[in-house]
Amino acid sequence: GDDGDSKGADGKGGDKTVLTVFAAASLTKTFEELEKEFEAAHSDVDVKLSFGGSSDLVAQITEGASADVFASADTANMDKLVAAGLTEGEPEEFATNTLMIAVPPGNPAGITSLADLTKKDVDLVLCQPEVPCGSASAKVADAAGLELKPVSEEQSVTDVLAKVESGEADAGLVYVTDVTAAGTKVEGVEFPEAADVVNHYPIVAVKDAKQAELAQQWIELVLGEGQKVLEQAGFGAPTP
Amino acid sequence: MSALVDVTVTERDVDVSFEVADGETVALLGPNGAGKSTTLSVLGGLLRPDAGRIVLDGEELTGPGTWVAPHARRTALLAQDPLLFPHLSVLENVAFGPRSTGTGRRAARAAAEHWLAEVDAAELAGRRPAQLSGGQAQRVAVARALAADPRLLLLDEPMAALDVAVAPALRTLLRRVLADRTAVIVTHHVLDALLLADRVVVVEGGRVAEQGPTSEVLSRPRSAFAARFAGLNLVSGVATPDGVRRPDGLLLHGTAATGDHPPPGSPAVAVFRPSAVAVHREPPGGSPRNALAVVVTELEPLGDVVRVRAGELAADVTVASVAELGLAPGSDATFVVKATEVDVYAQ
Amino acid sequence: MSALVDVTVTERDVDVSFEVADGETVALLGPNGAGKSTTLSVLGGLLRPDAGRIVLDGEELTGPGTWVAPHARRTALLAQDPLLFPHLSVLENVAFGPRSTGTGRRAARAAAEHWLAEVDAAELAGRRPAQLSGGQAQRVAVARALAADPRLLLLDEPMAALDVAVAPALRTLLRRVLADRTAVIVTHHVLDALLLADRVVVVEGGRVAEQGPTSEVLSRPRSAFAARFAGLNLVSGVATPDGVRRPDGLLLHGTAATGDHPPPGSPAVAVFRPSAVAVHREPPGGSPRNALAVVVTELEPLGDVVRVRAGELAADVTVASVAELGLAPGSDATFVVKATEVDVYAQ
Amino acid sequence: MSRGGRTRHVGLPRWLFGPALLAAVFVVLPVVAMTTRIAWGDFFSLVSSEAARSALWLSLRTSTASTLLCLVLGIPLATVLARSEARWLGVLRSLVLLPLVLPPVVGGIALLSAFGRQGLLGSELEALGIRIAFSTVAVVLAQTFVSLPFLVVSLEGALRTAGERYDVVAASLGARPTTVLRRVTLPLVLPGLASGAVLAFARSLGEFGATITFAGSLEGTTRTLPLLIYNLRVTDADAAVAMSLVLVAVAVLVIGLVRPRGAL
Amino acid sequence: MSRGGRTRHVGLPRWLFGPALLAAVFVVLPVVAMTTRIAWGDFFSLVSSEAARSALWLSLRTSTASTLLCLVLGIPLATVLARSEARWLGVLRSLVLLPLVLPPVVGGIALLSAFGRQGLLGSELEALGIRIAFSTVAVVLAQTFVSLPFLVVSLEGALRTAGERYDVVAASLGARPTTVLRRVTLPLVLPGLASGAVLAFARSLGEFGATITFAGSLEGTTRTLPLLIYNLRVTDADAAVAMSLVLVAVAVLVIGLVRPRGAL
Ligand SMILES: Nc1ncnc2c1ncn2[C@@H]1O[C@H](COP(=O)(O)OP(=O)(O)OP(=O)(O)O)[C@@H](O)[C@H]1O
Ligand SMILES: Nc1ncnc2c1ncn2[C@@H]1O[C@H](COP(=O)(O)OP(=O)(O)OP(=O)(O)O)[C@@H](O)[C@H]1O
Ligand SMILES: [Mg+2]
Ligand SMILES: [Mg+2]
Repeated sequence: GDDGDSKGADGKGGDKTVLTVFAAASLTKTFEELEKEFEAAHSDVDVKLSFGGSSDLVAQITEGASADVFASADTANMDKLVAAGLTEGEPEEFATNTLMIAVPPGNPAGITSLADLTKKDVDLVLCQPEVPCGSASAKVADAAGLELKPVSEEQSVTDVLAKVESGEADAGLVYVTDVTAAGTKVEGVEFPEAADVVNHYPIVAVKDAKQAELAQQWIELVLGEGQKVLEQAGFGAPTP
Repeated sequence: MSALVDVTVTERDVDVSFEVADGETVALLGPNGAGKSTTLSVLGGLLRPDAGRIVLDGEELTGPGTWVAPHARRTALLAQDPLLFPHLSVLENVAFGPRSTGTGRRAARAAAEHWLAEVDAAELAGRRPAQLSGGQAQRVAVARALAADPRLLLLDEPMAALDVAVAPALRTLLRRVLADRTAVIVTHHVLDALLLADRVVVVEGGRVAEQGPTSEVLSRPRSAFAARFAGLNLVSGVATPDGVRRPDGLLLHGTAATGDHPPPGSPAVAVFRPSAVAVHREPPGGSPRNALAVVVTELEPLGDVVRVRAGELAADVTVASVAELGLAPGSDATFVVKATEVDVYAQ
Repeated sequence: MSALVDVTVTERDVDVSFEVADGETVALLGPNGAGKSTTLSVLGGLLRPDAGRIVLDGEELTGPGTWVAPHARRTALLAQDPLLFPHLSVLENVAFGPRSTGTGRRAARAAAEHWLAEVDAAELAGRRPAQLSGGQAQRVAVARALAADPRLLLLDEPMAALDVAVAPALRTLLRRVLADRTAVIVTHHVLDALLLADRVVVVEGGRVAEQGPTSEVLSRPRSAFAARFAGLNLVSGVATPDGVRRPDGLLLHGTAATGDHPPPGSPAVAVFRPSAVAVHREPPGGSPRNALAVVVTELEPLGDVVRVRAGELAADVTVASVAELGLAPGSDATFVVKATEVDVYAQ
Repeated sequence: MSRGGRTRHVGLPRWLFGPALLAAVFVVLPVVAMTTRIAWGDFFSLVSSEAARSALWLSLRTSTASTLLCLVLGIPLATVLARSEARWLGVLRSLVLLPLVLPPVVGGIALLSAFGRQGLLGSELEALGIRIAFSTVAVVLAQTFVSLPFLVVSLEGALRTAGERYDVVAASLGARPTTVLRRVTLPLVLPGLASGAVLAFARSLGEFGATITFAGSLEGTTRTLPLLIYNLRVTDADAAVAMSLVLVAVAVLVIGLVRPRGAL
Repeated sequence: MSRGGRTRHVGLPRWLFGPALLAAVFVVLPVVAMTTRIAWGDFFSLVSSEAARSALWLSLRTSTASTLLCLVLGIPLATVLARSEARWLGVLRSLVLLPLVLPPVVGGIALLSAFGRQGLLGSELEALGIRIAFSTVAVVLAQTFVSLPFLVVSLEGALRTAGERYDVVAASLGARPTTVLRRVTLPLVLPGLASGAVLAFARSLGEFGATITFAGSLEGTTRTLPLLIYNLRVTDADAAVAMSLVLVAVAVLVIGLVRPRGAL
C-alpha cells in the first residue's frame, strides 16, 4: 500500500490518518496555508495535497487515484467528475476569480487598458483556449469586441506568468490571484471588462473517500474559516 | 578420436573432404586463399557449411539436420589472429578454457601456469594482452589452445611470428603434445609438416589436390603446390614410355624410381631435386638427356649453395658457378637433369 | 634519405640507436619482445619516446621539444597486424596513401592497381578486407604500404602468413623496390635479411647487440642471436692463444680465419658451421681437437641432411649416420669439430 | 575466424529470452493498449485537420533542423571528448549530460536565462536585432539543447569502442587529421553515429517541456505535435491519444527510412 | 601499433575545436545563466526543507530501482537484438524506441491504458489485489518505461561495435553461452553498458510527464524532485530554479561516483 510508503518516506512517522486533497494548481498557496491550520486543529491528521491542472486531476481520479477531496478551478471539469459518478454530494462553490492584465515590473509597454493589448508591437501571451483562463480571456475579448493576437498560447497560467516575469512577453492575461501571488515580479493592470467573465471554483468530496468525515471537515474549513485566506490571496467571494 | 570431414562452403568455393584417424595429426597445406582457415572454422563450428558432414569419433557434429554448438564440440581452435581476451590477464586467458569446462579455480590456474611455462612465456603471466609483442601474443594463444585440452585440436599457423630461437622449441613442444592427440594444423613451412604431421592434405582452389602420409607426399608429390612446398621440381604431363611429355610438347626423360612406370598416355609427373640440376648458359651436348630452356627469375643464397629459380623450376648450384656463368635475374639459361635423377610416376 | 635513430622507451625497456644511410635497407633482427616493433612505432611517430632523437634526411622528426606528426613524416608503416580499413575495398585501401598525399583520383587508382598486381592480388581489388584469407590480407597490406611511396618505409614482418609460392615472388618484388629506397624491415627469416637488407641491426632485450653489413654479421656473428639466426654455432668466452675458453673452462681450439687473432684475455667468440661438426656417441681420439659433450635435444630433417640440435649447438649429419648412431632427443653425444673449421674473432 | 560472412553465431543462453520478451512486452504493451482507446471513426478527420497537419509539418521541419544542428555541434564535441586526454574534459563530459537530467521545463528556463530578452546574452542579441523567443528558431534551439547529449554520448561511446588503431594506420599512410576524420574515423563509427542521430531526432520529435517554456505555443510557428497533443488532452483526451499515434507512426517511419543498415 | 600504452594520438584537426567549444558552451551556458538567477540567501533553507528532502530521497530511490530494472530487462533485450538475425527483430528494434518519441505525458497515458484501473490488465491486476497506478511502484514503472530505450540502444550499439570475434573464441574454448555472456561479452562492452546505465539513471531522475500522469504527485509517495520543481514553479519560480540546481548537482555527483573509468 502506498500509505505505508508515504509515512516511511516523509519521515513524519506515527500512525497519522492521511487526508488526501486534490486541488487546482492556482490554489497551491492558499491550500498549503489551510493545511497548516487543519493539521493544527487535528493533531492526528496528515494532509497530503496534490496540485495539478484541474483536467489532469479529474483524469487521475477517474483512473483510480485515491483522493478524498477535489477542488476544481472551473465548473466544466467538476461536471466531468460528477458525470463519472465519482462525487459524494453536490459540489459547492467556494471562490471566484476574475482576469487581470499582468505586465513586467515597470510596465515597459505602457499597457493601461484591454485595448492596448491589440497594439502591434505588444508581445501578448494568453492561456490556450482549452484551459479555464484561456476560455475566460477569449470571452472577455469577445465581449469587448477586440481581436487579441497572442505570440503564444500557453498551457497554463504558470507559463503565462513565467513569460511575463522573464520579460519575454510585454503582457499576459491571468487571474487576479496569480498577480497577487507573484508579488513584485509582475504588476497588475485592472480593466473594467473583467467583471463580465467570472470564474467559479467548486469543491466536493470524492465518492468512497477513505476519510469521508475528514473530507467533509476540510470542505467546511474552505467554505468557512478558509475564506479569509482565500480573500487575502485575491479570490472573490463565492456567488450566492 | 577420429574425425571424418566433408564440407562445402559455396560462397568461398570450398569443397573438401578428408579423414583424421584417432591420435593422428593432419597438416593442411595450400596456397593463400585455398580454403584452409575456412575448413578449420567449419570444423570448430564457427561457420556453418552449406552441405556436408563432420563426424568426430562417431558423433555427428554437423550434418543434414545436425548442428552441435561450438562449445559442445571440444574442438579448440587457434585462429590465425591470436585474439587474446583484452580484458583478462595472460594467465586468465590461458585458464579460460579449463575454467569454462568445469575445472576448479586452483586447478585451472595450475594448468595455465604449466602451459605458459611450456611455451616459454611464464614471466608474461601477469600482463595484459595489449602489453605483449606479436610473437609473445602468438605463444600465449598457443598455450591457451593447448590448455583447453580438446578432443580435436585445430591450429592455424601456430608458428607464425615466432623468433628463430622460440620456433624450434615450440615445434618440439607441439611434437610432444600432438603425438597422441588428434589434430589438424595449417602451416606454410615444410619443417612443421615434416615434424608434426602424420599425414598431409593439400588444398588448392578449395579442393583437395592430393593427400597421403607426410613423407610420401613430400618425397613424391603429385601436385605442383606440394612439390613446391617440399622444395622439389615437378613437371606434369602425359606418360610416355621414356618419361613425361609436357603439354607444350617437351619430353622429360625419366624412370620410375619405385613401382611401375605409368601406362603411356595417362597423366603423370616427373619430379627431380634442385640439387640434381646443372645450369648452363648454352644448351649442352653429351649424356644428360633433359635440357630445359629457362629464364632465371631469382637467385637465393641457401647455406653453401645458391638456389637459381626459373619460374616454377629451381636448381641448386655453387656460388662459384653462379659467378662463372654470370647468372642474374633475366639471364637465359638451360637447366640440365640426368634422366636417372628424374622420378616418374602417375599423377 | 638517411635516418639517424636514437630512442628510449622506458616503460618497455627499449633503448636503441642506429643509422640508416640514404637508399639503404636495414633489417632489425631479434627475439620476440626485443623491441623491434616498438622501434618501428617510434620511427613512424605512433609512439612518443621518453628520450632520444630521430633525424630523417637532416630534418629532426623527434627530439627534445620537436615532434613531427605521423602524417607529416612520410614514413609508411606496415604493422605486424595488416589492419586493412574494413569499410573500404581492397583497391580503395591501397589507393588510400596516394589519395591522402594529394594524388588525383585517377592516378591513385592506377597506382593502387599497379601495386596490387605487383603483389599478385589484382583479382582481389573489389573485395572487402573481411573476405580475404590471412595471406591475401597480408599481401594487400604490403601493397598499401608500398603505394604510399614514403621517404622511409617501415615493414614489420611483411612476409608473415605467405604461402611458399608467393613468398619468393614477394621477396623479389621487395628486393627490386627496396633497392633504391631507405627502409627498415623486421624479419625472423634469414633469407629476407640476406636478400633485402644492406645492413642488419640485432636487438636483444631492448638494446642493440650488434650491427653491421648483412653479409659480415651473418657470416661472422658476434651475438648468440645473430649466430642462431644465421644458422651458425657460436661459443663465446675469453680469447686464448689457441682459441676461446668458455666460462665453464672448456677450451675451443680455433684460428682467426681473417684478420688478427684477438689478444689473449679479451672477449672473443668461436664460430663454426653445423656442417663442419661430426657427431659421435663416444668422445673420439685422433686429430680433431675439439670435442663437446652434449645431450641431443632435437632432430630436424633439412633437405638431404638431418640437423642435430643440442641446446644452442647444431650439427648437420646424413640420415644414414643418424640411424647408425641411434640418435634421438635425449641421447648423449659428442660434437667434434676440427680446429681449422673454427673461426675465432673478437666479440 | 569471425570476419564477416556467414559466421555461425555463438548461441545465446536460452534463459535470456525470458527477460528479453518481458522487456519488449513492457515497452510495447502500453502503446498497444493505448490504441484500443482510439475512436477510429473520428481518427482520420482528426489527424487530417489543419491544426494537425500544420503541427506535424512544423515538428518534422524543426526536428530535422535540430538533428542537423546536433550533428554539426555534436560530432566535433564527441570527437574531442573521445580522443583528447586532458583532465578537465572529464568535467565537461559530465556537464554535457546536464540537459538529460534537467526536467525539460527547467531546461526551458535555463535557455531563457541565456538567450531570453533579460537573459545573459539578451542585450547583445537585442542589439543585433535578434529576437529568439516565440520563434521557430527557439523551437529548434530547445530541441537541440535536449537532444545534443544523446548524440554526443552515443558517438563518444562508439568512438571509444572503435579505438584508434585504424586512425593510426591512416596517419602513417600520410593522411592529415581532417582526412583521417573524414575517411576513416567517422565511416568506421557510422552505426554509432546513426544511432545517435536517430536518438536525437526521436528526442526532438517528442520534445515538449523546454519548447513550451522557451518558445511558447502558437499554431504554425511554435506549436509542434507534442504541444498540440498537450492542448488536445485538456479538452479531448481521446483525440490526444490519436494524435500521439500519428507522432509514433511518423517517428517509426522516418527512423525506418533513414536508418542505415546495421545501425541501432 | 596502437595497442594500449602511451600511444601517441593522431592529432585532431584544429578546426574541430571551434564547433566543439560552441557545442559545450551551448549546453553549459544556459545552466550557468540559470544559476545567476538564484537567490543564494534562501537557497539553503529551501533545499533543506522537509518537502525537498523527501522528494530528493524518493527520486534517488525510484531512479535507482528503475535503473536496476532497466538493467535486468535491458541487458537481455539488447543482447537478443544485437546477436539474433531474425527479420522481425527489425520491427521490435523500432518499437523499443517508442518511449523516446512519445511525449512523456502520452507515455503516462499509455501506461494507464495498460496498467490503470480501466486499463488492459486492470481487471486482472485488480483481481490479484494489485493497484499500481498512483503508487511508488508506478513511479518506478514510469521511469523504467522512458529510460529503457536508452539502455537498450547504447548497449546494442556497443555490442555491435565490439562484434563477435571474442565470443567465438570463447565458445571454441568450451565456454557455454552463459559463460561467454558473463565472462567475455559483457566485460568487453562494459563502457557501453555503463554509459547506458548512466543515461537511464539520468533520464529517470529527470522524468516528469509520465510520472505525473501515471503516478500522480503526492508528497512522499510519488512526488519526485521534478514534480516538486513543477509544483514550486506555480508558487515561486525562483525556488523551482534552485531545486533544479539540486537535481543537477545530485545527478552529476551520482554519475561521477558510479561511472567506471573510461565509460561515457
Ligand atoms: N568472410 C569471408 N567471406 C567471403 N569470402 C571469404 C571470407 N573469408 C575468406 N574468404 C575467401 O575464401 C577463400 C578461402 O579463404 P581461407 O581464409 O580459408 O584461406 P586460407 O587457405 O586460410 O589462406 P591463408 O593461407 O592466406 O590463410 C579465399 O578466397 C578468401 O578470399
Ligand atoms: N603496449 C605495450 N605496453 C607495455 N609494454 C609493451 C607494449 N607492447 C609491447 N610491450 C613490451 O615491450 C617489449 C618490446 O615489444 P615489441 O613489440 O617491440 O617486440 P618485438 O621485438 O616486436 O617482438 P616480436 O618479434 O614478438 O614482434 C616486449 O617486452 C613487450 O612485452
Ligand atoms: Mg588462413
Ligand atoms: Mg613485433
